Amino acid sequence: MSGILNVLGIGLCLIGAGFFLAGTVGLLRFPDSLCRLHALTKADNLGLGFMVLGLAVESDSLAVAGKLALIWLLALLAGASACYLIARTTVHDPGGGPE
Amino acid sequence: MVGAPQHLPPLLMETFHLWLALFLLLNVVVGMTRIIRGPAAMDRMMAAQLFGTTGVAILLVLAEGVGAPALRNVAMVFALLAVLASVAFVRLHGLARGGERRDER
Amino acid sequence: MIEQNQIYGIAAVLLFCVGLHGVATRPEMVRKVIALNIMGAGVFLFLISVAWQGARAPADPVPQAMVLTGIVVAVSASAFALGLVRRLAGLAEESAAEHGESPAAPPKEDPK
Amino acid sequence: MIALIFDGVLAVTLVALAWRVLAAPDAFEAVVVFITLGLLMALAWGRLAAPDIALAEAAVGAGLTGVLLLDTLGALPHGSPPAQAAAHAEIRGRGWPARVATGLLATTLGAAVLSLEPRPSLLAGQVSAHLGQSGVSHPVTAVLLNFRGYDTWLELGVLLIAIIGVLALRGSTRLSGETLARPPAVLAWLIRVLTPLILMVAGYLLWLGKHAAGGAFQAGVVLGAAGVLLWLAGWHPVAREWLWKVLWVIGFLGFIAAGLGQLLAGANWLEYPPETAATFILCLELGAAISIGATLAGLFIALHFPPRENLSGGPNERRP
Repeated sequence: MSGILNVLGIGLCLIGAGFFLAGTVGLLRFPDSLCRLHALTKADNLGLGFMVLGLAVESDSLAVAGKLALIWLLALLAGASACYLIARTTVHDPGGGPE
Repeated sequence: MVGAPQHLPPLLMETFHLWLALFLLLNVVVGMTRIIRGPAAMDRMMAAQLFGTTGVAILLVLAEGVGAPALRNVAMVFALLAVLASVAFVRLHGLARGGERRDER
Repeated sequence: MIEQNQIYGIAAVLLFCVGLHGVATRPEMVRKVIALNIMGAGVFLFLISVAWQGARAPADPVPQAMVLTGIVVAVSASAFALGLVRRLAGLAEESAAEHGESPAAPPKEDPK
Repeated sequence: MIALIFDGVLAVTLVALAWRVLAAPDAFEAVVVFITLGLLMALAWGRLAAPDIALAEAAVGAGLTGVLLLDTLGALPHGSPPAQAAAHAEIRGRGWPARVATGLLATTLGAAVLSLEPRPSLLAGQVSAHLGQSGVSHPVTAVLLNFRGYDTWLELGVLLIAIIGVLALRGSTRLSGETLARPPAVLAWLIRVLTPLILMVAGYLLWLGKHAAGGAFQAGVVLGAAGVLLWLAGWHPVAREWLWKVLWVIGFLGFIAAGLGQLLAGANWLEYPPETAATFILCLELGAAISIGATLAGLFIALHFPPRENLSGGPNERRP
């Protein structure tokens, strides 16, 4: 039973790692800033989400799982708002700097 | 190995978590080239924001892997304050250069 | 075989030296403040690499307490240093304005 | 083995990032790389079994210091690119002696570090021997608040000197002055959600310090970051000038009060009786955390110097 949970946890962590890899590839390969922003927020949040899920399955503890979920929610909140705010500076100020 | 009745051996799990942490760390290392190349300030800030998420993941993986639950609290503080740099960037971007406000919209 | 804490000990030495090099050679004041912070990080890392007592044991609490104090002192000292940098830039701008030069010129950097 | 590989990669990355921070031609890039360096430093503290420091670094290295630097960059006039390029060329020309000296120093120090014999620390043994009388069960907190209470007391004094110094540079003891425009709706909402959470986490860390990694310093820096975040969201501490000053000194004065009280009771300065040590430590920690938080936030706010009247033609403040 626990062995199955361990394997399930490892699998979920690996899926998460895949999303992080996709995010890094996107960060390096996508042509322009807004494009990168759009793709990366999703890749990173999903990556962290799967990883948190995998670690929660492995941990066998409800308290740890709860804390992990809280951390994921915080990261989600921070990531989404930060990317929105950063994108907003570009939309309003295409030069990205002082005139 | 799938469906093994017991826990997987702890050493195997620890090794797996350390490899996973190393993989995530290498993601940050490779991603650093975006901060170095830029070109706009926004690209750099965004990359740093995303490394924050990766850092949270590394800390959580290490916490599980080497049995250091205190690192989860570190990850929590990171997740909580990850917006600080981005908010500062947005709010102070071009501010006070000659005393001019740019964020009045 | 190299120990885990020795790896960080070497990194600490290199951080300290890189920071020192930066303090000595970078002309901009803000960069010097950052370089001082890197030197500090090197010292902290060295103290903790000495405090290490094996992967399973908690590190020696005394150096940990010193570094904890040091981190907070370092950030407040950096804030003060940045205050000096800002004041210096403000004074340079004032004197440039008095002499009718463009205030956008770099304040004190031109080494000639 | 894999542990050593991870540590090796992390250590090399730390040094490479530090190098890049100082070599980067663009100052903004340098600050962003420095923020990432803070993030990786926190990982190193975690690997070295020092979670207390990792907690503080998470709030300071990756948060407060980066914000202070970003803020200063925004406030400074920028040198024109040709002038910067000239300065760089000049530096490159005279770089070799400095490089050789740094290389020699690094080699010497590196050899010294490698020759250090691992030996059990006498102090660590003393700390664990007396932990039972300290009032807390977490050794780092015991050292900070009990065995070496002096250090923490005077550290609060250093913070006080820093804020006095910045206020002197500012030319005013009032924090009011520059204010930011109203924040965009998303930011205002974010701050409303985050602030109570941050305060909660600060309280949690303070409570945690009794028996695990956490305590006044970590709670204090998290509080400081919360203050900075609030200010960035357009919160103006104008009407509460006196309150700031009370918060700055409360930790320092708390230690003095505790020390004097114990002197009058016939004990030594900052020596607590074992049976009430837990209460002493909790009160002092609360004061220290509040003072650290208020001072760090106050330093950030005070660094926004008001425009000086004698600066001819300087544009005035525009209030939202």
